[in-house]
Amino acid sequence: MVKLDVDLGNGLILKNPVMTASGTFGYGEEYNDFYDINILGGVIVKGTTLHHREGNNYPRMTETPMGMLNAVGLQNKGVDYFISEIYPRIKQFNTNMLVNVSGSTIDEYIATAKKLNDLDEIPAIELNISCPNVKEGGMAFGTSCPSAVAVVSAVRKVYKKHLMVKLSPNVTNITEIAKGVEEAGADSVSLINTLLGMAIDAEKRKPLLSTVTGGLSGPAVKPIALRMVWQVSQVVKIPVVGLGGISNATDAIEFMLAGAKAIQVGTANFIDPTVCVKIIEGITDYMIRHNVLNINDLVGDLQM
Amino acid sequence: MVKLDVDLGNGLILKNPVMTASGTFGYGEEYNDFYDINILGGVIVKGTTLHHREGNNYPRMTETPMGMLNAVGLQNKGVDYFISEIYPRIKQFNTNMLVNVSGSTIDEYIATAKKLNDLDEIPAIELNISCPNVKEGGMAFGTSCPSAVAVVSAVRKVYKKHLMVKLSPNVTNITEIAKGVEEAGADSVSLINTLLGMAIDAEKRKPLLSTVTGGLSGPAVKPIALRMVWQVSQVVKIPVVGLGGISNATDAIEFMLAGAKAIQVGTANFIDPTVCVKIIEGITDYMIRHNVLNINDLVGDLQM
Amino acid sequence: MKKNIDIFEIIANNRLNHEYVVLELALKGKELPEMHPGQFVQVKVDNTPATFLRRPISIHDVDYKKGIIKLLIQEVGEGTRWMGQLKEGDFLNLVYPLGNWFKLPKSEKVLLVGGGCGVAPLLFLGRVLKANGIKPRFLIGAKNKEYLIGLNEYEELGEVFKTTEDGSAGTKGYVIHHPVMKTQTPDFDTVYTCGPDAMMKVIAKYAESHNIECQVSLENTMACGIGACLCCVTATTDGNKCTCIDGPVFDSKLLKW
Amino acid sequence: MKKNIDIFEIIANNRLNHEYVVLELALKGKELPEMHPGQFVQVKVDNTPATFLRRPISIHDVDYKKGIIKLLIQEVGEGTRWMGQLKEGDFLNLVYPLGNWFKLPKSEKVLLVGGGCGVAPLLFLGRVLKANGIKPRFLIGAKNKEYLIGLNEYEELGEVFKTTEDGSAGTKGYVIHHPVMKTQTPDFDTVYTCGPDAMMKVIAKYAESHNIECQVSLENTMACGIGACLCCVTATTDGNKCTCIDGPVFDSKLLKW
Ligand SMILES: Cc1cc2nc3c(=O)[nH]c(=O)nc-3n(C[C@H](O)[C@H](O)[C@H](O)COP(=O)(O)OP(=O)(O)OC[C@H]3O[C@@H](n4cnc5c(N)ncnc54)[C@H](O)[C@@H]3O)c2cc1C
Ligand SMILES: Cc1cc2nc3c(=O)[nH]c(=O)nc-3n(C[C@H](O)[C@H](O)[C@H](O)COP(=O)(O)OP(=O)(O)OC[C@H]3O[C@@H](n4cnc5c(N)ncnc54)[C@H](O)[C@@H]3O)c2cc1C
Ligand SMILES: Cc1cc2nc3c(=O)[nH]c(=O)nc-3n(C[C@H](O)[C@H](O)[C@H](O)COP(=O)(O)O)c2cc1C
Ligand SMILES: Cc1cc2nc3c(=O)[nH]c(=O)nc-3n(C[C@H](O)[C@H](O)[C@H](O)COP(=O)(O)O)c2cc1C
Ligand code: FES
Ligand code: FES
Repeated sequence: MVKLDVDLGNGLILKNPVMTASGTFGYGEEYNDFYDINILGGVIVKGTTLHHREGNNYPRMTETPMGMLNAVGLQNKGVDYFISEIYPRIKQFNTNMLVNVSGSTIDEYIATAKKLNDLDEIPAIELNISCPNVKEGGMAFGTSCPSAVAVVSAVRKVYKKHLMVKLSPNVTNITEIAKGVEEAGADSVSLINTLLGMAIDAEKRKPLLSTVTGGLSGPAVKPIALRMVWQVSQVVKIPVVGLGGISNATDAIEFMLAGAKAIQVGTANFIDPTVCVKIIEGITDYMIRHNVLNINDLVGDLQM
Repeated sequence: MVKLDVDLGNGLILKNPVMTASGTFGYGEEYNDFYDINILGGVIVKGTTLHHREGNNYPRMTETPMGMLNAVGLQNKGVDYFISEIYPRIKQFNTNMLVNVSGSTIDEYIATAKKLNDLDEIPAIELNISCPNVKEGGMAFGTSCPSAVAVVSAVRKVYKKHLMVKLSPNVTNITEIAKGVEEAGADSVSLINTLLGMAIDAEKRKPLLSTVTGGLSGPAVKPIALRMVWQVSQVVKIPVVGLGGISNATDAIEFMLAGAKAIQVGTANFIDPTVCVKIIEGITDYMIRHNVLNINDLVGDLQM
Repeated sequence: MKKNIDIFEIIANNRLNHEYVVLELALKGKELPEMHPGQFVQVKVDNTPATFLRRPISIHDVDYKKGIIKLLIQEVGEGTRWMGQLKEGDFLNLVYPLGNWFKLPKSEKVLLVGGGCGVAPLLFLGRVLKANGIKPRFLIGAKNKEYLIGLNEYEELGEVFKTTEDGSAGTKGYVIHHPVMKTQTPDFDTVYTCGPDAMMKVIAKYAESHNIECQVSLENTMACGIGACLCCVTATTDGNKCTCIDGPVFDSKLLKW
Repeated sequence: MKKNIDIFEIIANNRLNHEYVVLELALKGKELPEMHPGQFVQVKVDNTPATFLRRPISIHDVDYKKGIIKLLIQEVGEGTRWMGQLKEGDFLNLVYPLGNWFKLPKSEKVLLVGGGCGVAPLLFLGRVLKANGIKPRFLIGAKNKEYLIGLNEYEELGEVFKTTEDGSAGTKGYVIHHPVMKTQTPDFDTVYTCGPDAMMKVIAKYAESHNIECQVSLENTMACGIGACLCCVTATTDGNKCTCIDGPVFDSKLLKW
C-alpha cells in the first residue's frame, strides 16, 4: 500500500492530502449522503465570523467560462451558534474538521479564534484574510503585507493549535505576503482564495451579482493558482496547501508537484459531489503507476 | 444606420470599436485571406522591441480550461526591421495600424517609440508594460506604480501621437496604476494583458512551458478583465480599451457597458479567424435591437 | 431525505412543441428512492463548454413501479437545449431528490396554478394529492394554444382550467383572469403555484387577501443544490433562506418579494 | 496560398482499428482550393469543454473532382477522440490549407518513410509524386500488424515496405532496421519522413551520412496555425521558425534537434 498521510505540523496530520474548501462543502454533513466523508484528509467548514451575518443580497452567483462567480459574503450564524449547535454534530466525524475564520476587524478575528481554540475536535483553523465579498475586512487584510502580518500575529497569540492562513490571489506579489505570514507565526498557508471578477447581463445592462463584483473559482483559475502555489513553495518553509480549480486527480497531483503538501477541492464538489472520492483513488493509482510509495515524495518533485 | 465610430483622442479615431490584440493577429496580413481586415477599427501588431529578439524556447504554449498559456517572449526582428520591411507593406491597410512597443529598459522604450513617431501611417502605439514572458523589463514596469509612471512619462516626451498604455492584471490595485499613467500623459489605457499562470504535465512531472510560467488568456480570464475595466473606468478620464477573453459580440458589449470605449479581440482569433467580423455585425444587431443609435451611448451604461 | 447520485437512461424524449420536451428516464438495476412533489434534480450537462454547473429541474412525474421519472424541459439556453436533444439510450447524471416539497392541504379544496414551464411539478403533485384522496383541480396558463399541450395527463387526475394570453384556447388573459379566481368566495382553501415570479406574486396576493394558504415553488440560480454553498438565497421574514433546501416550496406569507 | 475557412460534411468515417480512423469530408457548393502534400488543416473541435484550441491534422488525401479530402486521425486525447466518433452527416469546421509542403525530388529515386500516424501526409505525397511521373516507394513502420492496415491505397501507388516492432508483419524492428535502409549505397536520393521525432532523427542522420536529401514533417503544439501567434516555433540554424508557416516540412539539415 502507498503511504498517503501528510503531516502539516503543529498537530495537523491528514490521512491523505485531500481536503474540501471552505464555503463549498457546507459543514460536511451535506455531502455525507454521497459517501462517507471520513475518508477525507480534512474538511474546512463554512466561513465563520464572530457575529451572525446575513451575507449579501440575491443574486449571489453566476456561471462563467469553466468557472463561477460568487458573492455569498460570509453568511453564517456566528461562532457561538457554531459552537453550541453545529460543533456537537460535526465533532463526531473521524476526519480533521477545520473552521474557516473571517472578520471585519482584528479584534473580531481574535475573539473568534479564541473561542475555537477551546474545541477539542477542531485541530486547526484556516484564517480567511482573502474574502473578496465583504465590504469591511476580508480581502483588505490579505492584500497588504503589513495588515496580513498584523492579523496573523494577533491571532497567533490566542490560537495555539494549527494556524493555516488563506492567501488572496488578488495581489502583485503573493510570495511577499506568504513570507510575512510565515514570520508572523502561521503553521501553513493555503492558496488561492477566489479572484475578484465581474459579470454583466448585456441584455438587461446590469451586473449579474448584487455586489457587482464577486469571487471567481473553478477550472478557469487553475493556471493562476498553480503558478502561485509554485512561487510560494519556493520561498516558505511551512507547508503549502494548494487549491483553485482542482477537479480531478491529475489536477491534484499537479499542485503537489508544484509544491503543495495538501490540496483542497472547492467548486468541483458542485459538479460532482463524489469528486473527492475519485481524487483520492486517482492519486493512489498515479502513485502505484509511478512507483511512488510515499506521497511526500511527490511534493515539489517538478523536474525543471 | 447606427453610428459605430469612436474617438479615443489625440488623433485616434476608430471606425468601430473592434480592434485586434497584439501578438494574436500577426501584422494583420495573416488574417486578410479570411476577410478584408480594413473593416476593423484597428489592428495592434506584434510586440516590437528596439533590437531583434528570438523569444523563448519551445514549448511556448499550452491549452488550459477555456484558455491558453503562452510564453512567446516578444519574438520579433526589432523596430528597424519593422520600419524597413513590414511598415511599407502594412501601411496600405485602411484601418488604424498600432504598434505594440516593449523594452527591457526605459531607454529602449524611448528609442523604439521615437522611431515609430515618424511613421505617418501609424497613428498610435500601445506601450506594453505588462508582458509576463520576458526576464527583464516587461511586466516589471507595469506592476509598480512609480516605474509605470516613469516609463510612460519618458515615452510621452518623445512620442507625440496617441499613446495607449497596456496595463498588467497581475497587481493588487490596478486603479492606482491606471491613474498614475493617466497623469504621466497616456492618451488611453488598454487592459488586460495576460495573467501569470502555469501548467504542469503530471505524467512527465515537468512544466509545460519552457519558461515555467506564462501568460493566461481566453474566456477563462474574462470575469477578471471585466472587473478591472469597470474599476479603471470609474477612476480615469481617458478612454479605456477593454480586452481579455472577448469571443463574441455579447462579450464586447459587456466590456463597453463596463466602461470600455473600444475593445480588443485576442485569443478568440485563433479559434475562429473570422470572429471579428461577427463581433462587428453582432454589435450592430444589438444596437438596432436596443435602439441605441450611437455606440458611445453604450459606454459605461451599466444600471446599478 | 437521503440524496443520491445516479446515472439514468433516457427511454423517451417526447417533444411537446418547439420549446418543450418531456424526458422519460429510467434507473436501471436499482429501486427509485421516495420522492415528493416540488422536489427537483440537479442535471449534469455534458459536452458543452458553455455550461459548467448542473441545472436544477423539477420532478415532473414518478412511476416507482417502472422505475421511471419524467422531466419537463423548456429550452431556454445551452443546458436545456442540450437536454432537449437527448435521445433514447443516452444517459443523464442526476443528483436527486433535492429540496423540500409541497405540503398536503388542510381541506380537500385545492387549486394547482401553473404558468408556462411552472406546470412541471404540478403533475406529480396532482398525482400525490389524488392518491391521498384529494381531487386536484388545475389552472394552467400559457402563451397560446401551442403551449397548452400534453394536458391529458392532468385531465386524468382532475379538472383542468386553461388560460392563454392570446385567447387561442381557454380563457383569454393570464391565470388571474380566469373565472375560478374571480369569485367573491373562492372555492379552494389551498393554492399551489409554480411559474413566473410575476404570476406567483399575483396569485399569492389574491390568496392572502382571501385568507387562503398559498404554497409557491421558487426558481433561483443554483450551484450545489444541497445547501452547501449558500448561493441560492431568497429573502424571507426569517432572513436569507436557501431555495435549494429551505425551498423551493415556500409559504407565500414568509417571502419578502 | 489563400487560406480558407469552410464547413465540411462528413461523408464517411472508416475505422481502421481501435485507435485510427479515416474521415472523408466533402465541401459542398464550392470547389476545393489547390492543396499540397505536407499541408494541414486546423480542425475546430465542438461540444467538449476539455478542448479550446483547434487541432492541426495533415491532409491525408484529396480528390478534387469529387470535392473530397481525407484525414487520418489517431485518437490520443479529447479532440481526436471527438473526431473519431463523427458520423456521416456531421459537420467539421476547417481552416485550410495551411503550412508549406514537401518539395519535388531532384531525381526519381525517392523513399517515403512513415511511422505510426505519420503516414498521414505520405499518401497524398505519393499520389502527387506519381502524377509527376515519380514512382513512390513507401517504408511504413508500426507497432504491430493491427496498425498496418489500409495500406492498399499506398500499394496502388508504389511498392510498400513494412516493419513492425513485434514482427507480426513485415520486417521486425523499427523502420531503420528495414533492409532498404541497410544497403551501403542506398537506392534513393530523397527521403520524405513523418512520424515520431525519434524515428525522424534516425532517418535524418542516416540520410545526412549518405548525402541524401531529407525532408521531415514536424509536429508542434499550435494556437493559430497561420503564423500569427509565434507559439509553434522550432529551433533552426536560422533561428526560431514557425512550424505552421515555415514548416511543417523542413530540410533536416536546418533543424537543431
Ligand atoms: C428548483 C428549480 C426547478 C426548476 N424546474 C425546471 C423544470 O422543471 N423545467 C425547466 O425547463 N426548467 C426548470 N428550472 C429552470 C432551469 O433550471 C433553467 O431554465 C436552466 O438552469 C437554464 O439553463 P440553460 O443552460 O438552458 O440556460 P442558461 O444559458 O444558463 O440561461 C438562459 C436563461 O435562463 C436563466 N436561468 C439560468 N439558470 C436559471 C435558474 N436556475 N433559474 C432560473 N433561471 C435561470 C438565465 O438567467 C438566462 O436568462 C428550474 C429551476 C429551479 C431553480
Ligand atoms: C502539422 C501537424 C499535423 C498533424 N497531423 C496529424 C494527423 O494527420 N493525424 C493525427 O491524428 N494527428 C496529427 N497531428 C497531431 C494532432 O494535432 C494531435 O494529436 C492533436 O492535436 C491532439 O489533440 P487531442 O485533443 O486529441 O489531445 P490532447 O488531449 O490535446 O493531448 C493528448 C496528447 O497529445 C499531445 N498533443 C496535443 N496536441 C499536439 C500537437 N499539436 N502535436 C503533437 N502532440 C500533441 C499532448 O501533449 C498530449 O500528450 C498533427 C500535428 C501537427 C502539428
Ligand atoms: C460559493 C463559494 C463560497 C465560498 N466561501 C468561502 C469562505 O467562506 N471562506 C473562504 O475562505 N473561502 C471561500 N470560498 C473560496 C473557496 O474556498 C476556494 O478558495 C475557491 O473557490 C477556489 O477553489 P476552487 O476553484 O476549487 O473552488 C468560497 C467559494 C465558493 C465558490
Ligand atoms: C500568443 C500570444 C501572444 C501575445 N503577445 C503579446 C504582445 O506581444 N504584446 C502584448 O501587449 N500582448 C500580447 N499578448 C496579450 C494579448 O494581446 C491580450 O492582452 C491577452 O491575450 C488577453 O486577451 P484575449 O483573452 O482576448 O487573448 C499575447 C497573447 C497571446 C495569446
Ligand atoms: S445552491 Fe448551494 S446552497 Fe442552494
Ligand atoms: S501556431 Fe501560431 S504561429 Fe504557428
